[in-house]
Amino acid sequence: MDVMPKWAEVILVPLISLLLAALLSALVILAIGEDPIAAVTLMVKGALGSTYGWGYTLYYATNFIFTGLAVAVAFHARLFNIGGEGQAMLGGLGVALAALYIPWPHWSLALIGAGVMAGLFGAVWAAIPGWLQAKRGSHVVITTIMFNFIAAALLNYVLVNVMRPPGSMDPASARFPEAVHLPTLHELLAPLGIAFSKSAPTNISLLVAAAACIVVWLLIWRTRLGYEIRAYGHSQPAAKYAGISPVRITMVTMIISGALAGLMAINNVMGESERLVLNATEGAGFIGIAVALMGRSHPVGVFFAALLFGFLYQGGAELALWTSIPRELIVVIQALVILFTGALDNMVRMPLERLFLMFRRPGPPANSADSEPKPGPCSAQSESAE
Amino acid sequence: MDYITLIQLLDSTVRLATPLLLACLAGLFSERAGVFDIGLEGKMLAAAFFSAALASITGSVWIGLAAGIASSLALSAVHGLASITFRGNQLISGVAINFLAAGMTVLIAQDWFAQGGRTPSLFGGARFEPITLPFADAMADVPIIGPLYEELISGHSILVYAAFLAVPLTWWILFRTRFGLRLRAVGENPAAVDTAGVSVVGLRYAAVAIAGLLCGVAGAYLSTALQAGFVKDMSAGRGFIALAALIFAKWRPWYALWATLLFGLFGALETRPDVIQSVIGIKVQGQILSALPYLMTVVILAGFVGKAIPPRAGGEPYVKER
Amino acid sequence: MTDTAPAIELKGISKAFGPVQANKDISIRVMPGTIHGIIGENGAGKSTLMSILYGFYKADAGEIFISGKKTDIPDSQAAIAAGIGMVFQHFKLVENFTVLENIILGAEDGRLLKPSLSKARKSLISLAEDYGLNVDPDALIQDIGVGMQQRVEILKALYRQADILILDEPTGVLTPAEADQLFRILGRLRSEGKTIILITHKLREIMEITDTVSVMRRGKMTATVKTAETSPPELAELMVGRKVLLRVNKKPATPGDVILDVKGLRVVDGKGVERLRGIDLQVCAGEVLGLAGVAGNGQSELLEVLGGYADGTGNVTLNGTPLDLSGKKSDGQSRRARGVAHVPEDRQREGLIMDFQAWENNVFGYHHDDRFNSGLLMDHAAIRADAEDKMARFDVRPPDPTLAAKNFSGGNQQKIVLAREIERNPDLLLIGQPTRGVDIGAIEFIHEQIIALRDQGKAILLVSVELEEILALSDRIAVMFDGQIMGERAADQTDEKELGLLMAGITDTENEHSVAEVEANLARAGGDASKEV
Amino acid sequence: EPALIFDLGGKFDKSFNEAAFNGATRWAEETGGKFAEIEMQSEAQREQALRRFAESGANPIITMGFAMADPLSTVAPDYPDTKFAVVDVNWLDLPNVRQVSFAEHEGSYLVGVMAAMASKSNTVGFVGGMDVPLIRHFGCGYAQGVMATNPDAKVIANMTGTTPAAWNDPVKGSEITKAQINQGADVVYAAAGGTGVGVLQTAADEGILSIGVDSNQNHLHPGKVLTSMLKRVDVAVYDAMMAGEDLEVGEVVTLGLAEEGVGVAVDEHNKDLVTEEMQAAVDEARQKIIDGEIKVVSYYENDSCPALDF
Ligand SMILES: Nc1ncnc2c1ncn2[C@@H]1O[C@H](COP(=O)(O)OP(=O)(O)OP(=O)(O)O)[C@@H](O)[C@H]1O
Ligand SMILES: Nc1ncnc2c1ncn2[C@@H]1O[C@H](COP(=O)(O)OP(=O)(O)OP(=O)(O)O)[C@@H](O)[C@H]1O
Ligand SMILES: [Mg+2]
Ligand SMILES: [Mg+2]
Repeated sequence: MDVMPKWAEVILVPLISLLLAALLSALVILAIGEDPIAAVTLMVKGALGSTYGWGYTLYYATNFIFTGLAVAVAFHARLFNIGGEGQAMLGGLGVALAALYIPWPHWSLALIGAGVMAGLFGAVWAAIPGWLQAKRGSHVVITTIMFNFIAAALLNYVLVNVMRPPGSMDPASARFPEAVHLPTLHELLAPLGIAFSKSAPTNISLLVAAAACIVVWLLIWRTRLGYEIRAYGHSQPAAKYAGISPVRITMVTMIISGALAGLMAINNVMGESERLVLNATEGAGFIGIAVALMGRSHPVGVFFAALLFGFLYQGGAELALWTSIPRELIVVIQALVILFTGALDNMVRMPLERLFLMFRRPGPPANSADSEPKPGPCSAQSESAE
Repeated sequence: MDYITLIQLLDSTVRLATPLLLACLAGLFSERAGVFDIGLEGKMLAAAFFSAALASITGSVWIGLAAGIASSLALSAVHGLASITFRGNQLISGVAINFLAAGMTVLIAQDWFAQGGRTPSLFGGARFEPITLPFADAMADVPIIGPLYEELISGHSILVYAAFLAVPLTWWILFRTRFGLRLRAVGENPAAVDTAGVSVVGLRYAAVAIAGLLCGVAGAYLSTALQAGFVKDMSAGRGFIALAALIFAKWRPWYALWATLLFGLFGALETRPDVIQSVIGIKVQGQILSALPYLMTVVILAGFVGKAIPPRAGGEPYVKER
Repeated sequence: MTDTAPAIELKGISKAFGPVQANKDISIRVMPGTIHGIIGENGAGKSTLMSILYGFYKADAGEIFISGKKTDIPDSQAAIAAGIGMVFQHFKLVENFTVLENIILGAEDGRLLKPSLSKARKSLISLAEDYGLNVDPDALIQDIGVGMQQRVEILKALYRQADILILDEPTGVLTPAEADQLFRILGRLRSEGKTIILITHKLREIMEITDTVSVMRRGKMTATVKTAETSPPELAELMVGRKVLLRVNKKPATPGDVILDVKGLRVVDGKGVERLRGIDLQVCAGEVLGLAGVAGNGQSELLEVLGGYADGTGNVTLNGTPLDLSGKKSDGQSRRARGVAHVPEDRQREGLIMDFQAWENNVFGYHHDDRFNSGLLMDHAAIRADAEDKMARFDVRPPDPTLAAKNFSGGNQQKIVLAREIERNPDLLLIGQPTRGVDIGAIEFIHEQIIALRDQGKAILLVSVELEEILALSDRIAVMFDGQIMGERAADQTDEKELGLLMAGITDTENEHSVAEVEANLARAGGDASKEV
Repeated sequence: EPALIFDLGGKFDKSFNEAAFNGATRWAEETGGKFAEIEMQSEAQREQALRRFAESGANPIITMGFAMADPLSTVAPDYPDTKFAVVDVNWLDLPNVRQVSFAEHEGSYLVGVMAAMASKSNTVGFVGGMDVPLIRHFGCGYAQGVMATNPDAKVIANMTGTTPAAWNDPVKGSEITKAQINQGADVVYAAAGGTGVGVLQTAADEGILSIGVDSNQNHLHPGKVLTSMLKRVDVAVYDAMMAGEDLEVGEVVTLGLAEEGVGVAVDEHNKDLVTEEMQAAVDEARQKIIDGEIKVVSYYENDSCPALDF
């Protein structure tokens, strides 16, 4: 039963929450003796004030879209996949193998090939915990945490002992051949006569990420599989009644989730660094959890939450470049944003609801019988996935 | 592997298990009351910093400990506010707390000490020193039990003994007191507690506060007992391992002890590749060694531990009216 | 009675949940030493009103007087202090606690449990003796039947020395024998001067035990009358706002071929306990086979294995072709493909996804049907149209397919499930507890639908703990006890008494049997009924 | 105005980056100049920082760490008028980049000599941070120094882990140190960033000797740190900033013992630990290495170490 109109729920609540987070961040900046207004201006200008800034913002956002979607899909089946980090690492390995050892004639084919490998490797890395959960009852939260560590060790081994070009100090793979270079936004937009910064790393993976949002949306709300995933997530006894196999749903969902996380590698590994480095994922898998939670597990929400985090990353980088503010400030700001928009959102929602109710009361007394229709599929549950 | 090596290994196990155990019991209180807590890591980190910072400033480790606990409690209060009062998402709140602690500790450390997110090294009374139990030296030469007593049982900081005592205490509180009964009930069915005339909110806050207290001790142990100062990110994922141990332990105090000791043992084994080599006969490659604790966990989990059923009302805010 | 102050007096109570006005300006007086009934449709606001009295919800406006004294009841603690006890419609028990622990929860005697537990154990024994409320104090709640659970709830209130006892739909889950016993206890309590408020959908119970009765409709109190001065039809009309038929109108059945043939069906549960111990039964086209029995005697398992989501062994044929009882071909979807429809016992747990909207629930289990899909994607327009159509025909209120299932009242939720399953035109309909907790208006409708399906020549297997319902709907009645069929009777040649004895596992229904014997048998059956609906 | 780009460890890592920071600070204090700086947070920022500083007119731009090699090779050609310096890289071919690398294995060899002489148990330890070739390179030189001095000695080497957390886990560093002590080690060499703090602390607590790395860490536990393997990143950075726009680019500089780019620290905190004999042995070894009489094998040469098995 909705008290508030949808626009208030979707726009007003997050906006006010964001403002509160910004306010508190400003206080923190003040406390360490810096000028908050200058800092915010710098962040906004640096992240959104130029195609260059956008280029980086969107690059980070692309990573977060993939990992956010990965977590979101699993949430719909009530599976809490904390393993996005490890799955994305493995995805990177898949991309590197595809890019280095197959002679691709054209980047487009390479993108498809590397994407398949990335998805496959990520999927495998998620499928094992999925299988252990479905068949052995091992809690997917623990196993995915463990698999993050195992992935790190595996990657370390591969980069230090196997894929590192001989004599190179850098625990990284060789550079990918020119043929697999993915077009950047600059190269994509130039033919259209749009000037986009040449140096920003945003690349065609952004479009893949956007497409992934649409595909995930279709999957979850338009296909039978998505219907079954959601049903299973909401009620396991009911799913059983309907003949939905728990093992199948758990496995399929984890595989899709892992594939999405793995796909991130086409952005950071293939699109940006064009070689596989240690720690290529840089915690994007964990940011994905926050992104999915904040986006309420809906692709559109994930998209915007990823943008927000992309903005924070790039704005934070600018702050670090031009001021002596320690980089940890950005971490604090991220924390406040997550806290206010994600966990304390009811602090804003409750008074707002009361406000809206005050304007509604004079209407005819309602019974459950004439209550508001529920919002569309976007209101899917995201809370508590365990 | 000879006896003394075994003792040394177990000694290391105890040290490594202690912060895990404290954090695990913290999680146990919170989750038994129906509040999931993935912010153990952050609380531990904050406490590690503040206890080292205050110990360094005042020269007293006890003031440090109090400050560590206070900081951890403050983060607990944030978690409580978000997940109990405002019925927010407990997982998000935990994630936020982890970020908050990671950033804030370094920010404040830099502001206070200007040593790049560290505290100065702690000396003398600003540190928890190992305690030598009575007769430890005298007994050292007694065969078998001598080394056991002297090496393994004696010679830890007071917080280690506190952590181990916390296990029976936790068990006693949960299963033998009124408070424990109510706390367990509120994690299973808050409505039952509510209709029995007991405040759900009050109980959950109490549980979250106990979690804060225990995480505070865990953090202080890291920076003032195991180490002599704070280094950024020094909790190094132990909060998550504690969480894994909690699930592993099926939310039970004694199991929590065994689970964290097991994790501690894996960690200790990782530092002794020579022992592993002597036991299995082949040299274990470095990266495999690093992955070993995690691999073993997965294997044990899949092989020997059945399904863990969390407290039924866990993770759900208590909502009476929507 | 005019000179004594009412035990309870509510004045002008109003309560809104967000935009829903659950209680509107309600006033009511209940005299001490009486049983006061409250009836009303699903969602009328009965539970809300009582929850306010018990301090579970806070009223937006209004005053509460206990024994003439104005009393603030901000929380349940205050209510308990004022001598009020309540047994909720949905029990408030901690499933993995023992009976004793549940009883002392919140009413412990000190900081330590031991003394509280031993004290409670003693008073439990004396309460049990006084009122005939026998329970095993050390049993886990999840291991005892609902009837037992309800006893625990009543004991909880008595242990807290409640003078005022509120019971919200207490008989919904009880067998007739259990219900009778409950009423005996309530009578006892009344004679001791305690005041009782009883919410129920069953007019028979109102007539049988209450002194006065109030009727609620859409959040308002529409009438309060002396029970002696009213009649069931009048109450029903007050409740629903129109005349209601209180009997099922049906022609004699014309059974056809055997549709379902069950031979030697066995089911072993996860703990290795044999739940079904060789069931043989047949259901023919055009008849209703009623399956009576105390909850937990295997009816649920029977429905589950026939519905395809529990494994079993034995020989089961449908329309003459064998039915897989385990493996890949034994799940909900393959059953549906074979023409089996299933209305599960617990609509909220199994039959519906409470967070899905009505139209989504409308295809639950049938979501692979061609007509609900176009290619890879589901055809939402077709599903919605179908849902609207079904909701209109089954008179689901409100007829809004975009409303989440949880926002419909129990009766309307049941209609959604029923519409989904019946409209499939199945050969066999498995139906469990079709009217549990459903109000009179909706019961009438649901019964009509079941009979209509029978008259179309479909086979129906009906499971219900309501003997009255079994007797009213069935053509033949089988009674289950402890995983076996105790006997089978033609519906028009048996009665509640005979069935009641069979339900207690007593086959020689000719002789007299002591109450104790029946109870002992029931306790035995209920005791290992860890699986409850 | 010069700019300085720190590696992921951050400028206060108590070793490598901090040395660079100290060099830059010294320059700033002496000349009154100012420099721009940034600590890396992510891989993608490397190229970003290079470009942003180049565009803002910073010159020279000094960057730390081998991981900058790759971004530098794409960015430097785009800004031919800007001069870059990169520390720990020696394999690029760029006209406007000065590449400075250090012969860490040589410095490590020397501390290995000292460790071997200081050890009474003939067992010494090495604690590395994250398992990467650079750290193996340190350990390898160390082991060679130990074995050359005392062929009967045993070198126990452990790495802290495989994730970046391995740089900041003093608790684990501490535990590894204890494990090495249990195996008989009485001197440990830490090349592990923040983890090393725990190694040095535990060594001091347990009464054995430790060896610091990169910066002079002797003062951390006076009388308990045998020495520190100095890697004069500070000098390299200071020199580069001093040179300013006149920085000589296009060349590859390897700073070894001869150039005093690496060395051992002897100061008032450890002078009592360093015997004359030890000093003499170190001096001799240094001279022999400079003269080419002793060849310390680099781990990079064929990704393996003659004296230690990783
Ligand atoms: N906790 C709640 N939050 C929001 N709305 C509620 C809540 N409980 C009840 N309602 C609303 O209040 C109205 C009255 O509900 P209530 O449970 O009191 O009805 P009832 O008469 O007990 O129905 P039933 O016969 O089904 O038990 C319902 O229509 C429902 O919409
Ligand atoms: N917490 C709640 N929030 C919103 N609506 C609620 C809530 N609790 C109950 N309702 C609604 O109140 C109405 C009746 O509530 P109640 O829970 O008493 O009955 P029910 O369990 O749905 O049905 P039945 O009485 O048949 O068991 C239903 O419409 C139900 O969906
Ligand atoms: Mg009700
Ligand atoms: Mg109801």
